[in-house]
This record gives sequence, C-alpha cells and structure tokens, in this order.
Amino acid sequence: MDALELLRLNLLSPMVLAFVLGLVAVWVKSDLKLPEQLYTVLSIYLLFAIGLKGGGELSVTSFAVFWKPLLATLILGVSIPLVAYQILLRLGRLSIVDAAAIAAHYGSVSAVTFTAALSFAQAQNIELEGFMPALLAALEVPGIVVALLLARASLNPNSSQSAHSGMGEVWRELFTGRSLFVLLGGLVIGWLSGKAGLEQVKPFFVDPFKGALTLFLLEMGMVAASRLRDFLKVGGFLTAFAIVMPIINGSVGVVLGHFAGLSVGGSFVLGAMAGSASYIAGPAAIRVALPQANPAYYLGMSLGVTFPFNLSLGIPLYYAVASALGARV
Amino acid sequence: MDALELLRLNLLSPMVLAFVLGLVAVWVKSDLKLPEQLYTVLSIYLLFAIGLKGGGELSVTSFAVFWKPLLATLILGVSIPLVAYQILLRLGRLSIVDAAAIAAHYGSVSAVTFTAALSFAQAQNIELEGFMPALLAALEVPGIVVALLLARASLNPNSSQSAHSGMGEVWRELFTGRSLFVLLGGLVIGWLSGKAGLEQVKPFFVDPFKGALTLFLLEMGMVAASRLRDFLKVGGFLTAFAIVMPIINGSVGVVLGHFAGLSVGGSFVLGAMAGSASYIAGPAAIRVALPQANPAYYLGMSLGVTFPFNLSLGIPLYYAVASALGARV
Amino acid sequence: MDALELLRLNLLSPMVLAFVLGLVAVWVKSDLKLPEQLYTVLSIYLLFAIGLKGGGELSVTSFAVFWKPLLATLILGVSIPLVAYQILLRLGRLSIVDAAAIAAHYGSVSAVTFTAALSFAQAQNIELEGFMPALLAALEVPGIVVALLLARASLNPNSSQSAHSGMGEVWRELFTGRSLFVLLGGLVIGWLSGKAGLEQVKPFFVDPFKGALTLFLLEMGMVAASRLRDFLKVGGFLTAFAIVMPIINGSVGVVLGHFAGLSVGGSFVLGAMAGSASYIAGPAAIRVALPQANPAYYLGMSLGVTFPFNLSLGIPLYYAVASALGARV
Amino acid sequence: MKTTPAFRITIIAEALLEDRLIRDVKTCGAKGYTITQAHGDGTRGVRASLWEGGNIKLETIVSEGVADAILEMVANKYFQHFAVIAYLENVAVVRVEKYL
Amino acid sequence: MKTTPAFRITIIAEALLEDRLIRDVKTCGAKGYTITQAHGDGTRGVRASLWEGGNIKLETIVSEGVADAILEMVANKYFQHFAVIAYLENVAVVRVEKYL
Amino acid sequence: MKTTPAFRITIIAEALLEDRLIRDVKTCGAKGYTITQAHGDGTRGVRASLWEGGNIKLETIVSEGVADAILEMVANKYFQHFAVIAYLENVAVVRVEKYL
Ligand SMILES: Nc1ncnc2c1ncn2[C@@H]1O[C@H](COP(=O)(O)O)[C@@H](O)[C@H]1O
Ligand SMILES: Nc1ncnc2c1ncn2[C@@H]1O[C@H](COP(=O)(O)O)[C@@H](O)[C@H]1O
Ligand SMILES: Nc1ncnc2c1ncn2[C@@H]1O[C@H](COP(=O)(O)O)[C@@H](O)[C@H]1O
Ligand code: NA
Ligand code: NA
Ligand code: NA
Repeated sequence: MDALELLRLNLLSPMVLAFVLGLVAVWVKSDLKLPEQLYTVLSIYLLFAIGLKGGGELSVTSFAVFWKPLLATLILGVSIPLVAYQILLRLGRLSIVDAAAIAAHYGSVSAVTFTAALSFAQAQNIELEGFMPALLAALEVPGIVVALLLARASLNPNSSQSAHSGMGEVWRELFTGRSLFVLLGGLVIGWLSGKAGLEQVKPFFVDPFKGALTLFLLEMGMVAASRLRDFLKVGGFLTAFAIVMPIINGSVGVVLGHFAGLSVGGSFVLGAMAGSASYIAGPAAIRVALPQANPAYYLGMSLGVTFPFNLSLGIPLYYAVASALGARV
Repeated sequence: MDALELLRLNLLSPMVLAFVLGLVAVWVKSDLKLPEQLYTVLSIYLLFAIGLKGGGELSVTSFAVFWKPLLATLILGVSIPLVAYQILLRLGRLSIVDAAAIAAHYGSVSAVTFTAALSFAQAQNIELEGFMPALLAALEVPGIVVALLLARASLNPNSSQSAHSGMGEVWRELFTGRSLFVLLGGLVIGWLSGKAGLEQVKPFFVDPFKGALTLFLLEMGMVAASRLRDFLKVGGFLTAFAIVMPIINGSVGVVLGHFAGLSVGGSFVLGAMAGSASYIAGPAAIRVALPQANPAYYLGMSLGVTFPFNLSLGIPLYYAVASALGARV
Repeated sequence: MDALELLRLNLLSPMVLAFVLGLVAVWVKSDLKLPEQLYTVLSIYLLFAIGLKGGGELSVTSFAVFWKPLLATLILGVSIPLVAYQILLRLGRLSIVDAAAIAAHYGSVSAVTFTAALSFAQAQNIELEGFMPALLAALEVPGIVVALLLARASLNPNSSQSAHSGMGEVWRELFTGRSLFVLLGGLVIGWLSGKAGLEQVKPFFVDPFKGALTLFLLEMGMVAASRLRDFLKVGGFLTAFAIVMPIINGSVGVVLGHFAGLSVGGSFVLGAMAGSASYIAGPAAIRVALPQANPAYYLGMSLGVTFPFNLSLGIPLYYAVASALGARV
Repeated sequence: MKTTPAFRITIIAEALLEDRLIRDVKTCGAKGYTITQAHGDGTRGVRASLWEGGNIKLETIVSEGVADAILEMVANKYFQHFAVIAYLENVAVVRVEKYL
Repeated sequence: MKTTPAFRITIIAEALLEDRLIRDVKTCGAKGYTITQAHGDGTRGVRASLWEGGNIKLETIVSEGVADAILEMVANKYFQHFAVIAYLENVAVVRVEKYL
Repeated sequence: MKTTPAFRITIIAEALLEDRLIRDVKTCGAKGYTITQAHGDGTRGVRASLWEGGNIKLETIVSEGVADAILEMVANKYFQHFAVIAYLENVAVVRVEKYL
C-alpha cells in the first residue's frame, strides 16, 4: 500500500471525519453542544481502557523485552523539551515562561494521538507490541518536569513569579493528576487481573472503544476549533513550530524505537507519541506551576494545530517513516 | 402473522414498555430523574448512529434507485403542512400562528418514531432499503419552512409579531440545528468512510443501538407524561387531530412510498415518518420564529399524544397498510 | 478450588481492583472526579439491567419453584432488622432512632453487592437460579419498614421527632423510590417482553454490564473513602457490628436459601444479599422518616465498612459456606 | 426602567429536600422559584445525599411577608436535622405583579 | 479593601434563549457575563425547552446606565412571549474598570 | 423572623482553581462555602480550563473582616494571572453564629 493510499484511508476513517465534523460545527455556528460531563467521562473511559489493555499485555511481557523501549521513551521525554526550549527561546524569542510552557507540552504526550495511531495500525492490520500503553504513561511526566526545571533555573528565584508553587506541589499534581492516575490505575488493574480479568470487561472497555473515540473526537473537534481561533492571533513562527517540531520529534521517535528493538508498528506508535503534544496533563500542570505563561500559546499550538496535524497527516507520515526504516533492514 | 399479533409484539417490546415505565414514573410521582445530559447525549448518539448506518448504505446506492423515494419524501414534506394548516385554521379555528406552528411539527418528522419503526421491522425480519435515514434527513426541514412561509404570508408584516426574526435566521437555525446537523454529519461520515469504516465503530454505534433507544424511551416517557398534563387542558379537537392526522399522513406516506418503488418495509417506514410529528427540530425552530405560538399546543400534541400513539398503535397500523398494499400487487 | 484461591481470584477481579483504585484516588488526593450524573446514570443502568435479566428468567419460572426462596427472603427481611435493632440498642447503647436507622440498612439490601456476587459466580462458572433479581427486589423494602415500625413504637408519639412524616408518606417513598422503581420496572419489562425481547437489547444491557459495573465501582470507591473518613470518628463497637453482623446475616441467608431449595450458587447469592447493607433505598428513606438519626453512622457503616468488607472478603466467605453446606448434602 | 423593591430568599440545602422545599415554599406564598445544583461545606458536614448528589440552591423572589414566612418555616422544619442555610437579600424587580 | 458600587442584573430564562441573550446583553454594553444552569417554575409554566433543557441564569455586573438598558431590552424583546424574569441588585466590586 | 446583616463574597474563577480557592477562603476565616458550575466570558478570555471545564462560582457568607481578608487574598494571589472576578453583597442571615 503506498503512502497516498494510507493517507486517504486515514483521512476517511470515522474518527478523523468526526473530528472534522466537530470543526465544522463551530465554523457554521451549529448549536450542537455536547455536555461537558460527556467529555470528562469519555476521557476517563479512554485512558482507563488504554491502561487496562496495556496492563493485560504487560502481565505477559518480560522486562527483558521491555527495558530498551522504555529507555528510548525516557530519552525522548527528557531531550525533546530541552531542544524545544532552546528553539523557542532563541529562534522564537519567547519569554522564559512561555518557552518552558510550550516545551513542556511537546515533551509530554497526547493520549488521543496515541489512540488514533493504534486505531490506524489496527485498521491496516499492522502488528505491534502490546505494552505500548506503558510507554505512554512513561512519556507523560518527564517532559513537563524537565521544562519546569528549565524555567525554574532561569527565573530569578526572588521574583514574584516563581512564588506560585513549589516543585513538590508540582510533582504531586503530576502524579495525582487525573490523566496519569487513571492511565496508571488501568495499567495496574490490567496487570493484576491479567488477560482472564480483561476478558470479563471486554464488551465494555475493548469492543466499543473506537466508537467511543469517534464521539470523543467529535467533541475534540469543537474544542480545537475554538482554540485555533484564539491562536490565530499569534502568528507565523509558532504555527511553523507546531507543525515542524512534531515531524522532527516523530521521526526521531520512530528511529529510536527502531533501534530499541520495536517492530515497525511499535516504532510507528512511539513516533506518533513523540510527535504529539499534551493537552490534558500539560495544561493542568503548567497553569498551576507557570500561571504567567500565556494559555493561548500552549493550548492553541497543541490542540489547535499539532493535534489536527498529527491526526490527519502526521500519523500516516510516521508510519511511512517507520515502514521505510523497517524495509531497509 | 396477523395484525393483532403484530400489535401484541410491538406493545411488548422492551422499547415500548420502557416508554410506558417512564409514563408510570411520572404518574406515581417516583423520584426517578434521569440527568438532562443523558437526554442530550442519547439524542446525539441515536441521530449520529442513524446517520452513520444510512450513510454507509448510501455509499452503495445508485442515485437511480434513490431519486423517486426522495421525491416522494419531499412531496410529503411540502404537502402535509399545507393540508394541516388549512384544517387547523378552518376546522380548528386556531390563530394563524398556532395553526402554522402545529402544521410545522406535523410536516417535519420524529427521528425516534423512525427508529422505533426500524426496530419493529428488524424484530419482525422485515427487509427494507438501507438509505431510509437519508429520507429522514430530507423530511426534517421542508415542512417547517413551508409552515413558516404560510404564517409569514398571512401575518401583517407591520405587526410586532413578525419582527422577531428574519427568514434568513430561520434557515440558518434549521440547517445548523443540532438534530439535522448531527444526522447529516453522520450520513456524510458514513458515506465517506463506507462499510469498512462503519465496521470499526459497529460495537459502539450499531450493536447497542436498541438498548440505548430503550433507555432513551424511558426518559421520553417521563417527558411525554408531563407534556400530556399540560396539554390536557386543551381539549377535544386538537386531541382528535393529533391522532387522526398521523393516520392520514401515515397512510398517504405508505402509498406514496409504494408508488415510488419502495419495498413493503420501506413504504412502511416512510409511512411512519410521514405520520410522525417533530419534537426536536420543530420546537426549536418554532420557538424562535413564532414565539407567540403556544408551546402547550404543539409540544402537547406532538410529544404527549402523537408520539405515544405512533409508538404503540401507529407503527403496527402503518405496517398493516403497507403489507396489504404490497400483497395487492 | 480452595478458599484462598477463590479469595485471590475475587480480590484480583477488575471490579474489586477498580473499587480499590477509587479508594486510592481519595487517599492520594487525586483530582480525579467522575461527574455526579455518571453515578446516577450507572446506578439506573445497573438496576434496570439486573431487572431486565431477572424478568426474562421469571417469565420461564413457575411459581412452584419460586415461592420457597421468596418466603426465605421475606423472613430474612423481617428478622434481620429485629435482631440488629436489639443488638444496637442493648449492646451498643445507641439511641432508638440511631438503632432503628442502622437496623433498616442491614435489613435491606445492596444491589451492588448482589451484582458483585453474581459476577463472582459467573467468573467461577457457578450455576444459579435466574430469578434472583426478583428476590433482590423483595428484600429491599421489608427491612426498612420493620425498622421504622420499631422506632415508631418506641418513640413518644407526642414528641416533635415523630412529627416529620407519616407512615403513609414513607410507604410511598419506598415504592416510588428510584432504586426499587427501576428494578421492579426492569423486572416487569423483562417478564413481559420475555427472552426474545431481551435478546434485542442484550448488547447494551447484558454484554457490557460487568464493564459498567467496574466503572461504577471506581466511583463507589471514591464515595466509600470519604464515608469511611467521616465514620472513623465513631469507633469500636459500630465497626465490629459492621463486620460481624454481615457475617452472621450472610451465613443465615445461605442456610435459609439452602433449605428453601436453592442451588449452591443461589444460596450463596442469597447469603450475599442478606449480608449486605443498603445504601440507596435505605438512606433515602431514613433521612426522610428519621431525620434525627446520624447519617455518619448508617452511611459510614454500610458504605464505608460493610460494602468494602463484602466486596473483598464477604463474597468468597459466603460462597465457601454455601459450598460447604452443599457438599454435606 | 421602573423597578420595585422585593426580597430574594436563598435556601441552600441537601438535594434530598428539593421536592419538600418546593412544596413548602409555595405553601408560604411564593409564586415561583429557581433551583441550581451546588455543592459545598459548612459546619454540619455529614449528610445523606450520596445518591441524591450534593446540595441545591433554591432562590425565590417574594414580598416581605412571604419572605418572613419562608424563613420561619425553614427554621422550624429544617434547621435542626438537616444541612440547610437560608438568607435574605434586597432586589429590585421589573413587573412586580409576577411576584406578589 | 477598596470596593466600588456596581449593579448586578440577573436574567432567568428558558435555555433556548442563551445565545440570543448573550448577544443582546453585550449589545447593551455589558463587558462580561456568567451563566449557570437552572430549573424552576413561575407563572407562565409551559415553554419549549424540552431538548434545550431547563432554564439558564445569566448574571452580569454592569454600570447603572447599562443595567437600565438591559432591563429595557429584556422587557421589550422577551417578556411578552418567553418565560423570563429579570432583576437588579447592588454589589460592591474590586477592579471596577473591568465592568465599565 | 430575626435576621442579622452579613456579607456574601462571590468569586467567579476558572474551574482549575477550585481546590485552591476553597483552601484559601477557609484560611481567611470562612466557615462554609457553596459552589456552582458556571460558564461565561469577560475581558481576559483565554484560560486553560479545557479539561477542567468552564468556571466555578464560589459564594461564602462571612463577617465584614473576613470578607475584606478574602478580597485582599484574591486580589493578591489570583487577579494577575487567572480569569477571576470577585464582588461583595449585603445579605441578612438567620442563625448568624453559623457564619462568624
Ligand atoms: N458560610 C457559608 N457560606 C456559603 N455557604 C454555606 C456557608 N455555610 C454553609 N453553607 C452551605 O450550606 C450547606 C449546609 O451547611 P451546613 O448545614 O453548615 O453543613 C453547605 O453544604 C454549604 O453549601
Ligand atoms: N418568584 C420567583 N422567584 C424566583 N424565580 C422565579 C420566580 N418566578 C419565576 N422564576 C424563574 O423564572 C422562570 C420563568 O418564569 P415564568 O415566566 O414566570 O414561568 C421560572 O422557570 C423560574 O426559574
Ligand atoms: N461583568 C461581568 N459580569 C458577570 N460575570 C463576569 C463579568 N466579567 C467577567 N465575568 C466572569 O468572570 C470570568 C472571568 O472573567 P475574565 O477574567 O474577565 O475573563 C468570566 O468567564 C465570567 O464568568
Ligand atoms: Na511529545
Ligand atoms: Na410528519
Ligand atoms: Na441485608
């Protein structure tokens, strides 16, 4: 199957189309509004379901297979924000806090992009490692912490800006934040109850998963459209960053995954994770730790630009890179 | 299977019984309350699911098969409100605005009645055309527009009444109204992603559909009961209208469907659509365009009388008509 | 399979682990919050689904098989609150209203404990009677009524305390209370529409049931944790009561079930029901009829202690009793 | 625009009491009311509203006499055993005849 | 802390009117608004809010002139055909420049 | 019925701040609070509340001194970086001892 065909298949999947429908709903000013509670419930459902499945797989995975990909993931989590921060500061001439805030988002990961990549793989019958959700959990926090440490190191410790919350509070916030908590909780439950336990809840957490994701993407489309509107006041450099950085990060992710021994499918999904930007854990932590950073930047970029880019073009692209790399070997 | 047996089967389906349970809940003053958000989510889910399935079918339907039923549907959508308006004005002696408001509701269509008809067909193994949801979308708007034009033509353009909103705003309202928007969106997505796309989301949007409908009907029963209470102050003529008009419209719908080349099942469902009265798009548009019309009339009739009538007796009746007609040929 | 293995299997089921995750969420102060509406929707879903399935089974059960277990259930419902009330009054030295309030909760039943027992049975391939949900409905009300009559008999009728609501209002409240209403409604609908009707809604009400229960238990864990915190101020005797009383009631339930002709599985589930304490119908009725009773006692005990005990240790224990008894015969 | 002084009573109570409070407030003479869902904390703490969920905030705009009757009623019937607070504010309404 | 007197207008209306009311209130000069979901009952009763669900309560803090303009607007456009009430209160705000 | 004058502080803020605001308000001396979900718009616009969803409206009835302390605290800690407004009203409470 050539790249264009993959692109077409991706763009015409119900999930991507539902996202577009959400965008359209905002553009034509439809009075369609999904209850906020649905958004919360679907987020938790998706994260918990991802965790459960990944945990079930982890229970049959030996650490010997797992440690190299885990290490690759952690390297991505630490290095991406370092690079992004420098680019934003030097090329983009942003303030320290805005550079750190954005770097945190690109260093962390988007669970929905991850999920969309999984769905893509499944629809194209691409095999991949079952333990990927554990890598998702591992990639969520480091990037945010590194970016915050960068900001902290550069800010005058006596300024009123740094007074807002200690690093301790931030750590607590990150680990008890609902997104990581539910994902980790699902992983542990899946791991403890094993495949037999998972079997019992399959018709709720596994079979309808893609449909629930479709509904969630409809809602995300509506959110992304309004974020994009805020963001469009911002302009050139950051828009370019929000598209080019994911391509770089994603490709590096694919390559690292490949050398860590992941299959073509596994490298592809690691690439999609690396290329994605957080919009759940990221904003929650940054709003607290760096309240002076402008949310229009980090939310507009991660949700308004990078997410739609990854969902539509990024995913087939990362797969193309992964399969090219896989074929070479 | 004779008519009485069909009636019995329909009345004892979980969906109809759930509706009755909702009525009972209000009558015995149970403190059962389903959250409003559930109502919203289920509405959207049902409409989107109907659309998806219909769109999937449309993608394999040629326009040659489709245009005649579509034309029949549009004829129904234009003629029903014309007739209903005259009856309400002359026989019922209603005011212009109330007559137009009610005519709009009967000219439009109830997606839940449509869905209940589909479920009935499925339970009795009645075959029908897969593109019916596209006809549902086509029937939603014309009746409302025709009735509003009637009111506009009759009202003194200088009176304060007509000042409320221009026809342009009404058109926008109708096409971006959530009910049509979600249904059309589902149709387009189903059509673009085709049967393969649909397959991916089947365990969420197709398999649990009837169960979700059952829950929704429980809630509708509770709403209908309170609407009925409002309405009962209104009296004889309108109650008769709310039962007789559906029978006429439904029968005409079956006949038109038959001559447009629909199968027995297809004519039956078109009849159920024609016989139904809107309670989503209709009230939303009328409340805006004709705020001076009394909601107790149009909501009481469509939701308190016609919907329960169709759900219980109308559906088997329309089917009886359709199969009698089919047998004659 | 020996008792310890059963305990292990129960503790490592996704449902029990989800409950624990909910507890942990509160203990680590995670900002995880499930919307209140989800709690309401899941409660209604679970009760209605239990009812539907039970009703379908009842439709193929003859009264000859059913009356003895029903009688055993009613005996449990009447005798448990009588005994509990005396113990609480004499040994516990509680006030009349507090003793009666707690007795009402232990005399009634927890639908979620019932459901967890069913899931346990299903996971261990334990056969049981399909009509158990009807017994669940039968056990809900009597215990509460008996306890209220006890309080009424002992309280000075001229005191301001008894003025709050007549017994008539309490009866109405009990039968129209949402929990019993939905369960009975489901039973009747399942019974009327039979197994064929049930088949239509199976992918919504049957297949995903355990998964929905898992999500619900996550939320219950969070509620139980906060209840437990309130309760811990209360102390020794009541904590002991909240663990010992269920063991006694549960064992008596198993024995009665056995002599009423229930299978090992059926006696086990009846035991779990007898051993459980209400936290839906109970609190709603008591708060109205005995507002002067302290909710920290009855909610803390039933939800903070007895429910977690039953979910983790009680269920395997009652099953061990039931199978020991079954083996002896 | 011409406005008339009136009184707004706010009652915050456990949600379980909703139907009861509506009935009682109407009995005292209120012509209408508005309810929003709320949650909160006070000095009583524990209540039985698990399944009912949180608190409700009932607001009703009334005349002085009705306001007084409602406060009396709430104090007598609810203060002792339930988690309830009530307070009074001055408002200026249009169409005062709707509230009297 | 230094506070400045200002006015709070509250409009309770059928939820269907939300977008329209926001637009109209801004046109009258309001700089911001806050909306909560509500339900309730009054003297009109029936409305068309089945699918829209209940009422909304819109609150906006404004200067005296804007307050008056809003009450006029609501009275003219909405009182006749819709289930709507509106009233006015005195509040004391910090950062008064946000509201003027 | 006997009522006593008291003060009601209302804080409308992005929902993310809920736990923090509760803690801070209690630290200032509030004995209780009530929160409702809200949404709205003002002069700041963008905030980070996607996943948290909308605004909260926190109301607390307090004495004059506590009211002042709360306004000071909100102004110092939140006004600069967050979407927050706060204002003060006079109310008349029953059982004043609950609020002091
Ligand atoms: N000082 C206060 N300010 C605002 N709301 C309060 C206050 N005290 C109590 N409440 C509300 O009233 C409810 C019942 O209060 P209580 O009976 O004190 O527990 C609480 O859950 C709060 O929602
Ligand atoms: N006296 C009142 N006090 C508080 N809210 C009221 C009052 N009257 C009406 N309302 C609210 O305003 C809405 C519309 O009122 P109405 O037009 O009288 O039906 C009602 O649904 C209530 O939410
Ligand atoms: N003039 C106003 N009247 C009522 N609510 C307001 C007003 N201005 C702001 N708000 C509320 O306060 C929140 C934050 O305001 P801001 O910081 O101005 O964006 C908004 O989302 C509104 O809910
Ligand atoms: Na990333
Ligand atoms: Na029609
Ligand atoms: Na019991």
